Amino acid sequence: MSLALDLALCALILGVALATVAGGGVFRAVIFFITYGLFLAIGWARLGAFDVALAEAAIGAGLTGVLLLAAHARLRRMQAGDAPPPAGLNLPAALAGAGMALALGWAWFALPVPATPDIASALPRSGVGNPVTAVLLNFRAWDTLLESIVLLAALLGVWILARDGDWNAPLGPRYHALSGGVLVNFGRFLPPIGLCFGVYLVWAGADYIGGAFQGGTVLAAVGLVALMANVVRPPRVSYALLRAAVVIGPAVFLLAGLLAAGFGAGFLTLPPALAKSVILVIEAALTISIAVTLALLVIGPPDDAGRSS
Amino acid sequence: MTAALPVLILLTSLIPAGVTFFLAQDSHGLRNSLNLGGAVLKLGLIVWMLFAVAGGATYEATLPLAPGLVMLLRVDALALLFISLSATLWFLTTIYAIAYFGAKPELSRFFGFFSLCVAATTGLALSGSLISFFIFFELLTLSTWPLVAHKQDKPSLSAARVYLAYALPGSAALLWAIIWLESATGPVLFTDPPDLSALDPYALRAIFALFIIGVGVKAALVPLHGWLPAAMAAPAPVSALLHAVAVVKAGAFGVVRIIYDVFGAANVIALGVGVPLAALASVTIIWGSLRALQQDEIKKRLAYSTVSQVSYIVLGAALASPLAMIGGLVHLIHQGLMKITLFFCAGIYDERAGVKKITGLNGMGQRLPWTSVCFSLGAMGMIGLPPLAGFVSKFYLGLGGLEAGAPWVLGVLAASTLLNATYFLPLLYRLWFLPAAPDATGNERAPALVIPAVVTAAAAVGVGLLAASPISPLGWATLIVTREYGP
Amino acid sequence: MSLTVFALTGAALVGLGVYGLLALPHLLRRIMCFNLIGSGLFLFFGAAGARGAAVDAIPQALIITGIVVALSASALAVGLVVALARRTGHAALPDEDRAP
Amino acid sequence: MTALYSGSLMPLAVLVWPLLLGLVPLVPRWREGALRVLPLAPLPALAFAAAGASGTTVLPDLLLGVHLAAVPGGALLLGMTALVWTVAGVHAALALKSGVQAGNFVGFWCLTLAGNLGVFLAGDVVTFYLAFAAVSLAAWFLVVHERTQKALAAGKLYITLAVLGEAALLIGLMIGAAAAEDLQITSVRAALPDAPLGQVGLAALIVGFGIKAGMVPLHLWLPVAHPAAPVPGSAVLSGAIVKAGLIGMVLFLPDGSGWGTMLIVAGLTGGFWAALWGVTQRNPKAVLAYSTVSQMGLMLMLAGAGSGGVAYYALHHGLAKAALFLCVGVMAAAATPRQRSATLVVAAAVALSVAGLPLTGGALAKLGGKDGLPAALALALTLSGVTTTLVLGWFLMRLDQHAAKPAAKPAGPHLWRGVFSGAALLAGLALALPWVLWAGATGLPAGYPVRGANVFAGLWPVLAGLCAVAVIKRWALPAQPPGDVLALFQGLRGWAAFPAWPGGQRLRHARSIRRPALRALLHAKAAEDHMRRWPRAGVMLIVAALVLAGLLGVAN
Amino acid sequence: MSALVVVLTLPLVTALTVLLLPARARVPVVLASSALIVLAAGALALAVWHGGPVTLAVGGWAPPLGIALRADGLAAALIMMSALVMGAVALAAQFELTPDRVGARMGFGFWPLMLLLWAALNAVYLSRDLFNLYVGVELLSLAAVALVALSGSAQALAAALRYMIFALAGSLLYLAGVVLAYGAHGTLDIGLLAVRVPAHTDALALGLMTAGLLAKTALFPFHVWLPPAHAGAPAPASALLSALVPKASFLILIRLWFEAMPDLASGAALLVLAALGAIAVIWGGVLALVQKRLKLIVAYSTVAQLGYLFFIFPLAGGDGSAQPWAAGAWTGAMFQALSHGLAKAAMFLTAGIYIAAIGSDRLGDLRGLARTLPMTGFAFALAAITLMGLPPSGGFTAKYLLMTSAFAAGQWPWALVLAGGGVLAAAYLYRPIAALFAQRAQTAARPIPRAWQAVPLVLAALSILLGLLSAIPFDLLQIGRPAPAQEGL
Repeated sequence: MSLALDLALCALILGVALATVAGGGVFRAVIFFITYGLFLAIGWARLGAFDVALAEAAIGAGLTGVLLLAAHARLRRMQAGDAPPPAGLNLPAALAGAGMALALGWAWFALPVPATPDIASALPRSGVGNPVTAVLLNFRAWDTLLESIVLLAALLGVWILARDGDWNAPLGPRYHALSGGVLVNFGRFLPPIGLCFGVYLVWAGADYIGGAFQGGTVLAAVGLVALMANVVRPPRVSYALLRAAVVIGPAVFLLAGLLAAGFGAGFLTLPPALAKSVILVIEAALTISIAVTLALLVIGPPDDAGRSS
Repeated sequence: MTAALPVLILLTSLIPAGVTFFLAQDSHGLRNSLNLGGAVLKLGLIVWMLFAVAGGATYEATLPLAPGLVMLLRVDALALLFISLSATLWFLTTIYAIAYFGAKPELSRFFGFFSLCVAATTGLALSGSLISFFIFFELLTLSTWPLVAHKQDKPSLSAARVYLAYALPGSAALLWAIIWLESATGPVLFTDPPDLSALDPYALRAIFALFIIGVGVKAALVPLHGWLPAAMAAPAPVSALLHAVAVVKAGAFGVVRIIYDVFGAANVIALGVGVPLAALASVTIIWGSLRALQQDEIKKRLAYSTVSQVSYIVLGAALASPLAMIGGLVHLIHQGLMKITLFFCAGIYDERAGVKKITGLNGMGQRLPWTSVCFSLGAMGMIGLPPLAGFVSKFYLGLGGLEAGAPWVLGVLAASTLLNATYFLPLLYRLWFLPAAPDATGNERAPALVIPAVVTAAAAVGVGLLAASPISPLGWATLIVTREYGP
Repeated sequence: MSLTVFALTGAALVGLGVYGLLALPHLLRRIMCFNLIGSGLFLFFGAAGARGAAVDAIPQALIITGIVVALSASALAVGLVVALARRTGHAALPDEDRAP
Repeated sequence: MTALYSGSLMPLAVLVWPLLLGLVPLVPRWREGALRVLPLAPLPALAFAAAGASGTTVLPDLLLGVHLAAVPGGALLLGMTALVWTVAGVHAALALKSGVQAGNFVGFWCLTLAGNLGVFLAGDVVTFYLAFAAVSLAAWFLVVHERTQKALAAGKLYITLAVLGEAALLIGLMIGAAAAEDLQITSVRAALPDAPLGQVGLAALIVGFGIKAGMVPLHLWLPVAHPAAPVPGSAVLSGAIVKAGLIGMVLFLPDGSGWGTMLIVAGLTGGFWAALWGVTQRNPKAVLAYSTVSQMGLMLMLAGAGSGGVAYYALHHGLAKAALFLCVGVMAAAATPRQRSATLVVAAAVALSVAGLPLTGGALAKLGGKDGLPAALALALTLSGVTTTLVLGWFLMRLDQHAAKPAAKPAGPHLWRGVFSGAALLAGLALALPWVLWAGATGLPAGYPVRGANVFAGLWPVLAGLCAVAVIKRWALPAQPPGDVLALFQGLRGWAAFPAWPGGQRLRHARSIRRPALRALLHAKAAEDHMRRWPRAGVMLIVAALVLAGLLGVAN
Repeated sequence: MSALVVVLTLPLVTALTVLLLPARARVPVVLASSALIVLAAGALALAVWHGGPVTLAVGGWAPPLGIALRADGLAAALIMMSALVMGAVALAAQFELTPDRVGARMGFGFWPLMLLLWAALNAVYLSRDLFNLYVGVELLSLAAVALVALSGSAQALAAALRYMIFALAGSLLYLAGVVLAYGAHGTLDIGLLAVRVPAHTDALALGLMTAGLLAKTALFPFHVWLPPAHAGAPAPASALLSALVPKASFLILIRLWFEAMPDLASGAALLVLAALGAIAVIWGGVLALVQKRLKLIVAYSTVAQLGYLFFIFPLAGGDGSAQPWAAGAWTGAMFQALSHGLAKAAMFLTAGIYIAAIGSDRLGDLRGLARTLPMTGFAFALAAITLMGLPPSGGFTAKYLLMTSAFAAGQWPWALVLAGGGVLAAAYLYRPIAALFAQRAQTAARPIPRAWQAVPLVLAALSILLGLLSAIPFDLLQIGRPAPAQEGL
């Protein structure tokens, strides 16, 4: 039964993916891609990886989708939004793709089942109950710290893509929302709920599912809706609070790590007694940064063109 | 102290080089005194060491760069032979160059590289290991390039390009050879000839050929000589440097080192590579002379003459018999003295009388008598007339050829003598016998240009005249051969 | 068995993504394909991590990190595509405008 | 440290003194009167020769170790050379114009002199070679002194042959020195015949010396250079310098080798043929030059036969021939018929002496030479009197004719008197000195020259020759340019104008390879643009991944 | 250990600080912290020198649970080299990328991106965890791509995008390998992987990871993104991209092949890698010959120079134990990486000076600049010496060691490429040098502060000094050298 369900799910996933790749029209491909992300999230849930499912839904499907949609909208305005996929099969590419798929498929059957790291015994010392969170924020905190920096780097990268003349303009293109329209109402109504949900995800992430990334994403979505609804105004690059918000997550994380090193515990070493609270502080800070960063990533670099036109 | 001396002697030109680069263009006094001071200091050190080394002392300084890459500076008799030449000529050339350039631009660059060139030559001479030899060999290549290009006009730049186009593949071949050899034998120190039994004879021959290609470019062995005549676009002091003080000498010196200190004369004979090299040197001797005949520019003719003459050294080394070796080694000095005289004079003709072509020499004997006398002495020395320096080398080479069982060398020497006479005597003929062109001008009221030429000419006579004295180059060469390569 | 299904789906997704990445000139599509490959790999990884007696949390954590990293890369890429299109009018690399 | 020198300093002084005097013109103040030092230059040599030429100098540091000592017969030759150079020096001092050219002339005159003397003093091959080179090459300047077209052309020929000779000599000496492992001339001479390349060395030496000594057929330069040189130059060339080649033959040729025979043949050929060929010449100096070739031929014959009288013969010939050449100058300076006839008388006396008229120095020289000679060769020597008389008679006629032409420049009577007395002195010495030296040099009894048979043997060739002179006075032979066989080489002219390759050839070649190279580079650029396209590069990347994996997998 | 943490985190801290600082304070803070990092790098190198490799289990969790960092000699040397290059680039950029010269956007953007790049480099140099390396490499790539795009021109954006595609594809391939490695062995730690139970999938994992890293290291034929990207970036950024970025991915390759899975190496695969390297040497050289812009020449030179690094694969350890330069190839390749880094940075910085002076880097416009800017011309020439592999530069030491082991291993064709590549380098570097030294400047040059001119000169001199004093780095590189680098793969 469950196998049939999985098979059906996988067929769906593959079908949507195929539609993403082969479907005509970039916009349709984006829609398929978002759909794909949602199906995949279900797949993750089927695999019992609820944290991943949440992340995939929020980030992989949701945020990436919004990002692509926004980009597509801008491209369409530049007449670059669409290009029909090339007719016919690109044989070398198909062979390469098939080769990769077959190689991985073969690998699945050749893969031995190894002994995995013993998380269970280390979990009590991590300060959190959710093993995924423990890995993310304690066992492999260095990964996560770097990851937050990656986000920051992407944001900086996006920012510098502004044209020189636009540098001091507010971030992103201007969104036109009809006053009293659905979006505006939605924008007024959604944020408080989203805020609560996002904070909950972060809080719960410590012991159940969720975490800074998932929570941050929800918050980012809230922010985006608010922006699109013109509820809040897009800031400028030079806005100090904005920069502080972007920086605070990695900064707190780094500071925690360095303090630990300074007190002799070693870099990023969290004493079990303090671990829980420190992780919560870090998560809180991270959430702020992630939320702001993700939202800013979606709205893009400072752009005066949309405003003046 | 024994370790400091080789380093010190290197520094006497390296420090002026380094400092000169940063001097302002118009600080003539400081620059000149720096360079001349370095030269004098170096000469002093060399004289000191000459006596010490004659008494059997050796000086050594080691700087390990990396395992197997050992920078070894070592003063032995052969090294001293070469550096005494280059130091003496450096000193004279510096005087000459100061007068030659006057207040022309870019002098700090020129003298910087000039001293660097001499430093490289010194290092090359003092090198006690193949790898330090290579390092200085390359340093020489590089520091010479800006000198050749010094005028920065089209001919100079093209000459400089040609120079590099020959020199760098040559270096690649040399490096290739060094590494091929060392990969089998370990690092090669000149004091301790490597055990060649690890390589089969064919590989050894190939290595030898690569070595010769590598240093042969510098020694201007035919067919690797094309850069030398092209480099005539450079100013006269640079020609002097290329032909006498440093570059071609470095090549010839390299041949000597490779034959005697890397392979060993016995191995060279056993491998059967000495005779082909001697033949190549002979071809070069003849070919250079033939080409010299065709030139109607004085410096070009001199350049081809160098091609021919430097191969005497190679010939002497390749014959691998003691007397030939003496002849080759002593020619290192003798050719340097004679050729630098000729180039000094050519520069004076150019600078003071505007004469570049051979036809312009008509009647110059009257207008520039000192220069012309020096030029004539240099030319006659090249021909090999006794008692000038060239005769002594030629005589020993001939004896060495016979000793080595290669009597054809005599034919080569005789042909070379004739050809040398054929391309030099018309010059003397014009200088002394033909009337000057009516519009010819020129004087030699430039003592700083003439005196170096007179000194080297006198030296070229002196070393021939006093050849048998133990302090002569011949005496020194004999000491080297009997002490270090003797049976 | 389910794991195998998911893993093979992941492999197929990778294959599909590779094809799209190579064959499609529009850069937004390429970015989507890049994400397809990424998620396919994660799926494979997740399946692999779930084979043991207990579900291994490390792959899940790594996958979350990977998803964020992929998003970051996608965001920068999208930004580049938009900026390029704004200057050239095309959302494809200059020499691949008329790619077959 | 070895001592700077050992032995007597006299031989060294002989050489150094002229060299020092040669530097006189370098001092600007002295340059004007520099010609006046010329007669002084050979004086130490003269003194040394008069004192018996004994003493050895060894200078171990100089060159490759210099040994100076008079060679066998060296005293005679040294004396002769010194005398010739002294008188010629006087002539030059009187006859040549002073000035810058004269300064050069003085310098090279002295250098040539030193070389000429050095040849007779050298004990080792290097010194010998040095001296030989000095005398050969410095004489170039004597030949071209007048800087006329003719002189310059003659100089060119002279220097060419001289350099060739030097090269040949160097080969020979090196082979000898290598065989002897020693630089002493005596050792080299001993080692040469048995050395591996001894025969080549000997041949080379003969060529080298032969050129200098005017050995047929290497004599080319003599008839060309002598007329071109100023009179004192010709005098020393013919009187003294050519003897350097002769002494070389004597010093280096071992006894009893096949080369002796060769020398005899070449010498006899030259001895007769050159004298006859001289009759075709019009320039008296050219006639004399051929006479020199002829006489040198006889001397070479003597040397080849191993006669002990070579030096003695050469002594006479040197003095006589120098006197004859000076007579040409005297005749040119002669202003009055009386002076001309006086000149002719002196010249005739010397000519007869050279021809071997009995009781003259020349007759003694021939007798000394015949001593110990095989009969046939002695007969040839006697017979040579005929041709010598002929050619010198012809010379006298040409001299007379020459003088009849208007003098190029009027010369003062003092000049004539001075140069005449010089010529006369040499003439007198030529006639008389052999008498003085007879016993010492030949070891024959004092009455030997006046024996009837000897007188007769001297007399008849002269008479026969005089008859021949009468014949050619009537029927002169057609004129030939000096240098005879040189005409054969006219086809090879332009030896200096070596064909120049077109310089651009290599460049063109370079350009022709440059084009394909350039095209290849452009292809590379196009290929790079092609590879830059992601679809290709991406496929390659995936392929690379799978191939690498495959390669790794197959191996494990 | 503290030095290690400083080296690891100070660039990050500075990057975050710079984001918060006002424009005025930016440069002084960056310079001060650069100096501190250089010092810390020195301290780390000293610590490694005296005490052997420095290891840090981040968070106190040992692998396989946590991430281990380890500074061996190689990492310390690369950190030191990067610190020097970064410091120099910062010094040059303070003149070159001032807001009034290039605008507020570039004037701001460069600094945090540069620092993030630095942080990523140090993280990659030190990390022993495959996934952590993935994150580090991604950070590196994103920062690098952003730097390429910094100038904002269409060409730069296209180049950045192309770079991005290659980098992303490379990352995915690498990630695929990481997934397989963890799937088969349950660990990502290099040290633990070295003692793993071999699995069949290892070959696939290594192949995928290697191919991905090749794309990032720009080995032929995956170099095509590099020249436009490196030539399109502002000069200080180009210096970083060319000198440092490819070294990071190359280092991971080394870690994989020599430390994690040395048992997998097969002759054919090694041969393929080195052959691609050899082709890169020739191809890069040939294409550098036909370029008309200085930065493109220098960029293609990077393609060629990176090719040498790959000779390490068939050669490392192949020289037997008899010679004193055992492990020559391994050390030689690392010397190449170090000296190329210094010299290439110097070269791009000189290009930046020329562009600042005359507004162009076309060879035709550079004529005669050696006279106007002698120090810069000298710096370029010195750097060229290193790239040509002429003594006594670090490039020479590298080439010497590589060639020696090529001969000792009996694989002389690599030596041929090494020698020929040097000649080719001379040929393509000769063109700019000849142009610089030509007689007369055609364009009037704007004045350049001497301090700015001195920066590339110092770097170039360092690259020479590396050869002169190669004994010290040589010994440093031996510390913690993996065993397969002694015995051969």
